[in-house]
Amino acid sequence: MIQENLPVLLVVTLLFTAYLLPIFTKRRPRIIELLVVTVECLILGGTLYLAGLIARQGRAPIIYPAGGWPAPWGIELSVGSLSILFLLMIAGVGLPVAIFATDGITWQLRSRQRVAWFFTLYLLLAAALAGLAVTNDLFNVYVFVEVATISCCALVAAKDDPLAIKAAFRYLLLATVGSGFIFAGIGLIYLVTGNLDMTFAFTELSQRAYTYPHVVRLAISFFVIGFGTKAALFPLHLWLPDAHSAALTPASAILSGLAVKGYIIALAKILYIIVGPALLQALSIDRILLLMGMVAIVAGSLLALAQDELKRRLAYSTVAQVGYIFLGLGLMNTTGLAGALFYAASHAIIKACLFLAAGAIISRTGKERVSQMAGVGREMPITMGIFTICSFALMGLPLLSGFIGKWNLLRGSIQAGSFLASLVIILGSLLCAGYLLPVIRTAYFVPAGTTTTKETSFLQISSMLILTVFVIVLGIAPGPLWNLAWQAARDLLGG
Amino acid sequence: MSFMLVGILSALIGGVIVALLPEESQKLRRGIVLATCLLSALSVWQVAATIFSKTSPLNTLEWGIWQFRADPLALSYALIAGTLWVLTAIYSYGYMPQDPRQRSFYAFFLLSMGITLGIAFAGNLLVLYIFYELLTFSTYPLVIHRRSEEALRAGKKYIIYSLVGAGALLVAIVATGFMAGSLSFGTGAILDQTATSGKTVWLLILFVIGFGVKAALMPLHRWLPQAMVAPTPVSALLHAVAVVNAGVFGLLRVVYSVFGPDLLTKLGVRPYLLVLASFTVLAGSIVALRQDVLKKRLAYSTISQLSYMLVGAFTLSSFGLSGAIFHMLNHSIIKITLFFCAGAIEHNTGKTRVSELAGLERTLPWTFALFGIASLGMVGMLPVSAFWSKYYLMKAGLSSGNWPLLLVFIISGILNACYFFPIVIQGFLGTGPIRSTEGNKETYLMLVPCALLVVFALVLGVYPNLAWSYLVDGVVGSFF
Amino acid sequence: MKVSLLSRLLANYPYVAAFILFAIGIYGVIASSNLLRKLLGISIMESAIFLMFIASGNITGRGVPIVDAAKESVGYVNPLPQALILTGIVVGVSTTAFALALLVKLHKYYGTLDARIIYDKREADKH
Amino acid sequence: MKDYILKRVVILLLPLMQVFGLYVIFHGHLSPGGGFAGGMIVGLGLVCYAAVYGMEKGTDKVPDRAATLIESFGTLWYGAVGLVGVFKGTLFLSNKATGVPMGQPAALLSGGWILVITLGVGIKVASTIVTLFYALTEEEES
Repeated sequence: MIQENLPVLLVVTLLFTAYLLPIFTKRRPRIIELLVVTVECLILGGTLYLAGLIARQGRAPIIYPAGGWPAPWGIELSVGSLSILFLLMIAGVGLPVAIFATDGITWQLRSRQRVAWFFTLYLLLAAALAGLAVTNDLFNVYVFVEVATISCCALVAAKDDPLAIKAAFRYLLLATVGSGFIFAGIGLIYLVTGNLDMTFAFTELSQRAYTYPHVVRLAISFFVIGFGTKAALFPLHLWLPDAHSAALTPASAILSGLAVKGYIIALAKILYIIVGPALLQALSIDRILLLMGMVAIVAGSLLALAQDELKRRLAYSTVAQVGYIFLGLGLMNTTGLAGALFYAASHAIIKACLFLAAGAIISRTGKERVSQMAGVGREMPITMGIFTICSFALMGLPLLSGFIGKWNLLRGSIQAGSFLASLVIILGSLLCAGYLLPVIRTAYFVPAGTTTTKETSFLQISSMLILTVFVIVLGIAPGPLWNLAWQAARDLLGG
Repeated sequence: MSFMLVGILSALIGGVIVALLPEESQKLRRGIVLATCLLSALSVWQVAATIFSKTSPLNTLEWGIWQFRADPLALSYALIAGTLWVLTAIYSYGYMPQDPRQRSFYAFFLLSMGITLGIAFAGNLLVLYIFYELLTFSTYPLVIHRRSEEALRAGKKYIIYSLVGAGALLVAIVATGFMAGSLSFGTGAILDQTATSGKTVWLLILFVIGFGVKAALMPLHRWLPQAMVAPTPVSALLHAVAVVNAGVFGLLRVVYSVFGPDLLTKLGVRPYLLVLASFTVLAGSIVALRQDVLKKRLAYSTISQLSYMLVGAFTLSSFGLSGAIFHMLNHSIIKITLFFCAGAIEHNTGKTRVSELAGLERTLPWTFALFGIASLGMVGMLPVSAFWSKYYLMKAGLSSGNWPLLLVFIISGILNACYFFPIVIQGFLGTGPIRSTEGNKETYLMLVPCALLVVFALVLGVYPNLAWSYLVDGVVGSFF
Repeated sequence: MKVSLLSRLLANYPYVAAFILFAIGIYGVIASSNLLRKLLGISIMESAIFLMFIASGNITGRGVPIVDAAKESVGYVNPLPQALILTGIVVGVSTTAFALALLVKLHKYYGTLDARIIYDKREADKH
Repeated sequence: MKDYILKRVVILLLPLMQVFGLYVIFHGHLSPGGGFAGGMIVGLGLVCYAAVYGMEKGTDKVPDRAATLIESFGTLWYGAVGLVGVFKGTLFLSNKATGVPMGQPAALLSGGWILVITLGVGIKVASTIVTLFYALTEEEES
């Protein structure tokens, strides 16, 4: 009973709990927090079970017709390797961040009622992202994208100060324009194919695309602009630094780590499942993605270098790292695409952990700027150690998860014959070292006066440690997750 | 469990243990450091014993991508590094006792040892890269150990150069994997011997940039003189032995295990490589002449001497390779002695400049005597061992038809004499303003390692076969 | 050619209208510094897309998609776009409502809805 | 607000609006309209009342917290109906397969779970409109 319905139950459980929380507004926040953590654990367990199920079925995707109506009449869910990969990201990052949030969020939000709302939004976001992972229906994608967008903006606005509200509004404005583009793109695809189910749209589109090449091109560019805005692809990233640096720490972590990836996964689904690799290459969309990715890597890293505020620096770093994923989407070979997917997963973990560590440092020591970091290595040894490991991972040092992604992106770019792309990947790593190493250097090696230990609480440390363990384990034994990413890339490329 | 892993892991674990000990427990820390160094070094000797006793010519270990390989080339580097690390540990006990940050120093000291052995025993390019990259980060805290503005600036430069090199290396390795389908070192070269396209040349350029940074190949050398702000044991070990030799070792691997002499000959790149290395030999010596700070003079001398080995390697002949390997050994022994002496002078008198050394022989007689003998060696005079390696390098130049190389070595030798002898002459005969009456201030802890090394260099000079018949012949035998 | 282009535009008038509306909306978002007007621009943009989507379901000469024996012969227009647009409108409403709530907050903090003045005030706060 | 005409008109229109809203909700499976449209009408009726008679009277009739709880309840209702399919051993949101009586076509009680689900949507939308209105006006006043 549960097993057959697991794909939909994952989403429904999250949604259900999200709407259950407002009932507890008058109770102690501890109940809400316990509920959220339990649900996140359930989701993790369910995803792992589903992963096992698919592996046993020879990795064929599970098709789930909602309400018993098969596609193209009904809405269809399809859980393949890509969905599992993204669901694992949601659960694997969502759980530690939720644990982190349970500690101190009441104090930061200043009221019990708002704690319930905060976690409602948190779970809504998770539900929307999970929905994006499993759905096989274009219109469903739109709905989930919208739910995710509104929850993201509201999470930013949850920290009720002028900066956050301004950032949230700016985010909402640009994201809504982005949604407009996505919706228009879906409309155009529907006009051409008469289908909203991705699989059916693909069959129709592959026949009709050459009759309406301009419409298809328009639709694809609408999708790239729309999802690019939401995923902060370089010239469209303007909202991100404000929003991600102004939000509460757990919100920043989840936004930078997961939300951005959700849109990219959705774009990947649309581009690869509906449009298909052959058509992408025929319309040279892949070149454009590659180019935009490279520009994003360089520009995002350079902008990050110029920031002195720690959280802004991390936010701009996300812009650069998103570039890597887009670059991978444009390589059009299995290694590169799998590398990009693995990179997305590892970046989700790393960036979430970096934001958590940065937030802990800022809230404990009050030091918001990189130039003020002197002595933090002594004040908060564990947090700073975690920050260091994750920074190294983001730079792509071997034995940490970031390296596996970069390594395979490099392999993919060389396989695709793009020497420039491989140079940009390396340049991005170097620039990443350029903006993260000074933080570590200042924290550890620049002499500071007398320092006292201000280490953060046990719960926060343990949540960050979970993420750090993921980073290290994935770096040393990437096997299972890499196989999943490889299979997902194979599915997308139709190999 | 292989002794290779014992050597690597014991140093790494020792480093972690030292990092966890509190700053105050100095005696315990010293004990652990010496014990782990010895254990690691002995494991390396054990591996060497099995390989050179011909019972098993090759020792490999494999676990997924983690391939390790002890062939003669690997051992030549591992033996040098492992043995000298023990001596440096002893030396540092005399040099460091007043230092306020010994915990961090010794922790990274041991970690670097394990990582260096990892580079030596790496069985494929990926493992080599991993340890090569880790070496940068484990030695960085040692370079900036003094935490002064100058040290931090030097450290920044070191990191930037190393990371750029590592980036180039990573691209090169990925491209190699794509072109050859394998990254493992074997008996032959990795790359297809017929792949003589422009891409292969680009690949070589990337490799040379990648390892050339650590081998201080000009114009990638600028970090090395600046990194001399580090405490002397660090300078001695890392910037005369481990780090720079890692670059040379990497290039040897590239030339003989990745490309292979045949492919390089076919590509026609040998003249360019030789010109690059010869230029560094001469330019390094010339710049060294102008340095007044003793350690910087030694640093430029190192840059020059490292390229001796590269010249040898790039001649692609068996004489060249044997000269390069033997020079790696001799240079390490002699240069570390010179650094130890410079450190002793600085530690005991506070003098860092050549112009201030006049008459110091009276305070530090043994130190200067040892420095003098080592200088002779560096210039290439009998009975110090470096004579033989230079002899073979010249022979390689002649036999491969590159007679200008002979000229390069001779000029460089004269330049070596020009910048080393004045130091010794100053020390013994100079009548500087200071005539210390305090008598001998030398400590055994710093003197004994130097003396041991000098004795070893002399023994090798008289009986070069001691190392030659095992080490050098082994390496040459495995590639030609 | 000119005539045929015009006639093609006329034949597809809902789409032309949709594109004009879309452009007006984008213009509103970009040109005005008043945040409320930007929001209105976005709403107009959304309406443009709704119009385009709904128009795509229309088939000239067919009836309302309610099962009715009398209309069996002429057939029905495509009801799916209408159903989808209903969802789209819901989403639009929620976005607008949320944006309005944020605007109220912004007005509370800054006393204005002009983006430029808000920016100036923020810069002034920083220094 | 002291506008007498407005108050009279609203009090006259309010019952009509509510009944019409309910009508639209209950006939969602038979004719144009449904949960969203009907819920909107019901909700706007309440908003009209609160707008004309003042927030205090409005919150007397429908307190803020009640509206919030009803809003959650509407969504949970929808989810619960969807889960009936799961518990009956069929798929999520299954209708006929759960064994619900389907009724005569074109009768009010037909279409299985559709009517029930529409009701949930109506409740949710109506209460959302009310909470939105409260949220916006509350912020303005404080």
